[in-house]
Amino acid sequence: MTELLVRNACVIDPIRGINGEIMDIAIRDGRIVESVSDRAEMIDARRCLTLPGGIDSHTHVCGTKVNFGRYMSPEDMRAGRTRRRGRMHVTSGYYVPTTFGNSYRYSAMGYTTLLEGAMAPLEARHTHEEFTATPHQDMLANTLFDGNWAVMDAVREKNIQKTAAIVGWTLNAVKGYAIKLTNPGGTEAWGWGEDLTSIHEPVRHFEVTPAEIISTMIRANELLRLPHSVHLHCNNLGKPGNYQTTLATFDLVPDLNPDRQTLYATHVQFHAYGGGTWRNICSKAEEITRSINNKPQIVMDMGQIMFCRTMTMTADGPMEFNLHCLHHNKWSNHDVELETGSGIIPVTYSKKSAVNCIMWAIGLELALLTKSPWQCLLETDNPNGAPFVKYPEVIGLLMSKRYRDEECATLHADTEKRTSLHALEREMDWFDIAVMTRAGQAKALGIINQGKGHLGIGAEADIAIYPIRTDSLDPAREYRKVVEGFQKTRYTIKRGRVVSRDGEIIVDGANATFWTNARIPEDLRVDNDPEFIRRFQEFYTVRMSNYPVQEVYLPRGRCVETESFT
Amino acid sequence: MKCILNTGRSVPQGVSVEHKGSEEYRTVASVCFLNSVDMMVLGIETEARVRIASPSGHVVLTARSADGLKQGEIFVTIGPYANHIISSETHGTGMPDFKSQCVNVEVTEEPVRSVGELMEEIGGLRYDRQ
Amino acid sequence: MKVILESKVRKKPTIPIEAEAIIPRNFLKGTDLVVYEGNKERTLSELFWIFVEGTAVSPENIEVVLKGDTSRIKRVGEYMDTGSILISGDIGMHCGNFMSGGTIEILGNADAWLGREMRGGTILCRGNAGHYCATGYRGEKKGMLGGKVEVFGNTGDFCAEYLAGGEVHVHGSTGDFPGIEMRGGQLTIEGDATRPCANMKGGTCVILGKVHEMLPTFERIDRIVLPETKITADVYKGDVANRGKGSLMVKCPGPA
Amino acid sequence: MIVNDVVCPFCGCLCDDLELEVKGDRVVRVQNGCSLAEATFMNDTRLPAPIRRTTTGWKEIPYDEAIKETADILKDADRPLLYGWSSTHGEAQSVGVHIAELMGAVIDNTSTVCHGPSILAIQEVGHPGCTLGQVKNRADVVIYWGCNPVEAHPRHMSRYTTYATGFFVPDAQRDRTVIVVDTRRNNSSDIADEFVQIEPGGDYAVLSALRAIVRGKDSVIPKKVAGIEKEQLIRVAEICTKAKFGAIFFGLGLTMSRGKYKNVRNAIELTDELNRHTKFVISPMRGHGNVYGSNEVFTWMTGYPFAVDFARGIAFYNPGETTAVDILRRGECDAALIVASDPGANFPRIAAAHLAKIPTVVIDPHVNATTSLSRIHIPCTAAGIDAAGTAYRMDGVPIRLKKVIERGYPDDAEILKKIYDRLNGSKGP
Repeated sequence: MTELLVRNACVIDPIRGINGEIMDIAIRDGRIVESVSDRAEMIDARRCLTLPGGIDSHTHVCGTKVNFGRYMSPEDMRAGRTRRRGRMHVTSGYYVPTTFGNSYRYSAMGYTTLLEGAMAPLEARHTHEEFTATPHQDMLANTLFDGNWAVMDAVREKNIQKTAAIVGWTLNAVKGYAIKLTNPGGTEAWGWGEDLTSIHEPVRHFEVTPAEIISTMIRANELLRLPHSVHLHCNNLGKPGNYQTTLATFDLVPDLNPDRQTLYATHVQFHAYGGGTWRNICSKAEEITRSINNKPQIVMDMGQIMFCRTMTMTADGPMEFNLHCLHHNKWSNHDVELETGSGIIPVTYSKKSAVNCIMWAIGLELALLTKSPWQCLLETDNPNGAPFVKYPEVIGLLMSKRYRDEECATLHADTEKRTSLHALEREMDWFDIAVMTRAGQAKALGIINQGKGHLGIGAEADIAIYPIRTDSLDPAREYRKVVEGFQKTRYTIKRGRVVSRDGEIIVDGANATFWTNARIPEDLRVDNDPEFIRRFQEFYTVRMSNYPVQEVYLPRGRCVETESFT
Repeated sequence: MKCILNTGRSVPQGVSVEHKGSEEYRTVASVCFLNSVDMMVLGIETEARVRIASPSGHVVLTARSADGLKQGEIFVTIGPYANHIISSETHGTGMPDFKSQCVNVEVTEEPVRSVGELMEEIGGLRYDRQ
Repeated sequence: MKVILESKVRKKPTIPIEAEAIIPRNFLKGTDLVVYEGNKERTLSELFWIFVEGTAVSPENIEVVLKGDTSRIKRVGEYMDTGSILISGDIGMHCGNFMSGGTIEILGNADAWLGREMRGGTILCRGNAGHYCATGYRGEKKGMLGGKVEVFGNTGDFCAEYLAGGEVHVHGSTGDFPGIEMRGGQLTIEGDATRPCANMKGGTCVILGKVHEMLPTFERIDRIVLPETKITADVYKGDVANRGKGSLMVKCPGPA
Repeated sequence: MIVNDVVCPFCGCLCDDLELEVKGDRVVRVQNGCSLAEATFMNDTRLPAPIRRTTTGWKEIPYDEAIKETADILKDADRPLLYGWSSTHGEAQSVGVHIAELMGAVIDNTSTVCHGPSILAIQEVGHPGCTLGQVKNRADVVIYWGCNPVEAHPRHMSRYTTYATGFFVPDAQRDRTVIVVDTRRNNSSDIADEFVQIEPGGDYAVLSALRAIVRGKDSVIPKKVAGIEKEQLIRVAEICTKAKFGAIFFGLGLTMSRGKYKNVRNAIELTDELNRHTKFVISPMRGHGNVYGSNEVFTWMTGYPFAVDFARGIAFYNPGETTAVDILRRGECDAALIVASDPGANFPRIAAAHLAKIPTVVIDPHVNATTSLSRIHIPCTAAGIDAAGTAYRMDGVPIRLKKVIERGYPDDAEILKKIYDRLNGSKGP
């Protein structure tokens, strides 16, 4: 039995409605309890800001394309190099750090749970191997279904049950957590070097539209009673004028679940562009947020970009090729048979570029114009918009109009004309930030019941104690201290153990991987369907028996079972 | 005769690759394939022995003709025999010139040595138990 | 001030030394510097006999002289910004990495990556230079950005790869692929070159010797007399395998 | 006993449809596999026990003693080299990286002498690729450039390309055009619809010419490039641009011939150019069963796919400097640990000779040429035969190798872990 008592913590715990109370937190064997014995180890939080451990609900840190991003970037590995030190392994890289680099830096920032944004089922084993080497965060994997042949066939047959059965079998087989759709239909079109331009354009041969895939998958998701909603990267990412696609997509979404959203729209900044070309691109954040503010069934995340050199990586293969044709730098592409695609290119977001400045402003506008912070979560689509180490700066920008104004003064002159950021007075408070960086994520991902995102009795003791005194710090004025404060916790506690102290990792990690297993009636199971098996054996290049990820890859797997089809 | 040495994999080499001490491996790895005209020029027939020399060393191989090769090109399967004459220069890339070593080919009476003998020549000691 | 470093005899003389600490500026505060032999940290005095002559108040007046067997010492002059280094023999890899000012003179030969990612200053190599002379780092889009590298002997392969600025002058011949991926700057080769300027996107290369294996993707557009040398040269545009904005000038084969 | 869907660990194809018959600790029959697979499973002779070289011969020693001596050798070294890794599983590779990091060693894998140059090329221009099933199901044009699949990857054509039935390619032989580019005619070129025979060392020029032709600059190209008529080049370019889905597979013919990675880079840039007209992908034909896995493991742990130098505590990478052949050639390393590979046979003589001058330890199931150069050889399981573990196919698909028999050897990951623990004062990684 191990016990820990955190004393004098200034707690903000949005899920429980606690906002800045000074309190003690008792921990026994990794969970939060009413009280501990007097033998408990003690940490004095000294009235510092204490939050549930940070949760990133959309980041790219593990798996085939992330590793390919590393593989092709020796130049980036020259940044962020640290030696082996104490319990810490060597790290390298800034925008695509090694797994240990990711894990240590997230931990230093108080993050204890990460959702890998895109895992191709065929290559799931790779993602899980890297999860094991990202030891300080609990991991969840979004599983890609955007170009899944079996799914598209079932969608065409308008068979929601069969769609659900395919999804359920796959998630179980690859130990995935949730459904991810990246440019649905578009990644299959990219198999022929093409893309889809509207959500009503059919995919060649399969004769289904993105709208049909999205609608059917949303219903299948609810039929499976999955903890998270469908997680969508909309079609037409990064194209001027794409906000109409985004709005039309949002209009497809019914309100089907009282506990959480019905659709999670990711990195919406990249999907909120007006205009028709790169020359006249402008912000449509107002239109997007007007829609969101009227649709409690949708949660989005920002997809904030920051000015820096970084790497874009996504399953959206065609988008990456288009971007490559603009940048003329290196380009990698990796299409996955019967399932999805992916692309990787390095980019530099520069203040000299009007387009980049507008993108930067749109992300902030989205957050500031969304009334409920529970509906617009903070992230950068790491590393696409910026490496996650930039989160504290994003927090600073959201909390301080002055910081935004100072930044705006250094930007391309067109920013003011083509966005409305300068007119937004809103300054987020500590509570808003706590929602946007952990509580909102826990709710959206459906992991509150797993003890994540709050500090109630029975919760997993994942806690971040920042060197920030909310009673004396004025974030609007002293935004630099806010940024600094969120960069490095005083303590990051993971499942009741102090893992990081003042940015130094002090123990070996032992993370868990959450995955979902929806129970499917025998007669619907695809592994009992001879036609499904035949097509699998014929068109995949691995045998169906070698496809599932063995338990050995999840040394601390945590299965979330659901009673589906009820 | 001046030739360009090319190396590559072959099925027989792959089959016996985990038995480098075996006679079978010696037989497949120590073959030098030549264009048949070149063989005539050298005045040799199949199974004759040739001495291949480069600035990095020399090795004795068994000659055999191969139709795919042009005149002036020889082919030896990857392995210790070819490596006995390939330069370790990598041009700053980490990769030696396995595919384009200039060599001299001449007829010889010397025997083809075993892998163990080749290794002993560079300071090794054979382990014979198979 | 003159700092003379004479290499001591080592037990394992083939283990490389990494000595990025050897730049003039660092000797302003003394000679208590750290260098590395393989994976072991050493003080400068463990590996060198150190002689200091005179004093200096500013780094530009410091001259560092390396003597003895210095062929295995890597990264000498890395990030050097002022002063001078004289190497009386051969020098190991990565001499003058990221150098931005001052002068390095090598009386012997230089190993690979001489002047890698150089930004300014001058490197004079009296002997031969190895592969990747005046180039960049793996994966990086730009190599040398400024300054001058002058090699009086020959260079190895990939000389001035990714050259983006500054000047590279080789009095002798280069190996395979000089000026490959070049996108700016000036490369002059007085001797011969094989497959020059492959995939070049910009910059200018002048070859006064023989070109072996001109690539098929260069378009001859003109014949001019080079202003400085009065040599007649063919002007090629290329590489048309890409957008081909570079120019390559090759001395016309004339009467000997 | 019959074991189904077994993965063959020999080459980068990692065919996973083998059927094995097992009797006791022996595989007695292999179905579906090529002759390489059969030899791998059925002709599997091992070094019986750890051996140490003495002044006159070899002496068997206990595992513990071999492990202790290995640790001592590494501890005493100022520049140890850890090399090999591609014939074992990811679990062993991972411990290897931890040892290198702990000891300030250089760790390199066999990519160095196979597709290391491809990696260098990818680091310059990226890699438009895909999994093999994309090719099988879609490709109507397949190009084998500088590789000989019939000899090196015997089932590549039947599983993924020429003879494989795909969803959109129901009649493979009729629907697919196969082009072979090589310096010599061979078993693969005999199957090709179009054979392009290049003069040795001419790949770069031919690739540049093709790029220019695809860009509409054919007027610049001379009548003949590296032995190829311009007409043939134009014809090949046209087959490519008119393809619905084209796939280039390339081998050591590009990576090992002069120019090395620049050849590969040029092929990738040709692929890039072709994507402006149609869909095209390119893939290296990786040799060893899990060589790609060693690149993957090294990359997520260190940031670099091979040739990682930890001498300064941090990870440094510079092929040509930190690659095994270069380090051996210059006599830099003063100890070597060779795992699951045979540099004695596969490295040029001068480089291999240095292994005999320094204390070298081999951890490998089989006696090989490096055994002769070593001081200690420790036998272990063979991944995919008597040990399970992860391997990455040439296209990046991770597959779990099966343990089909038990032969009583320790797993190399276990041996390495014990060495690590000794070096780390048994603190664990």
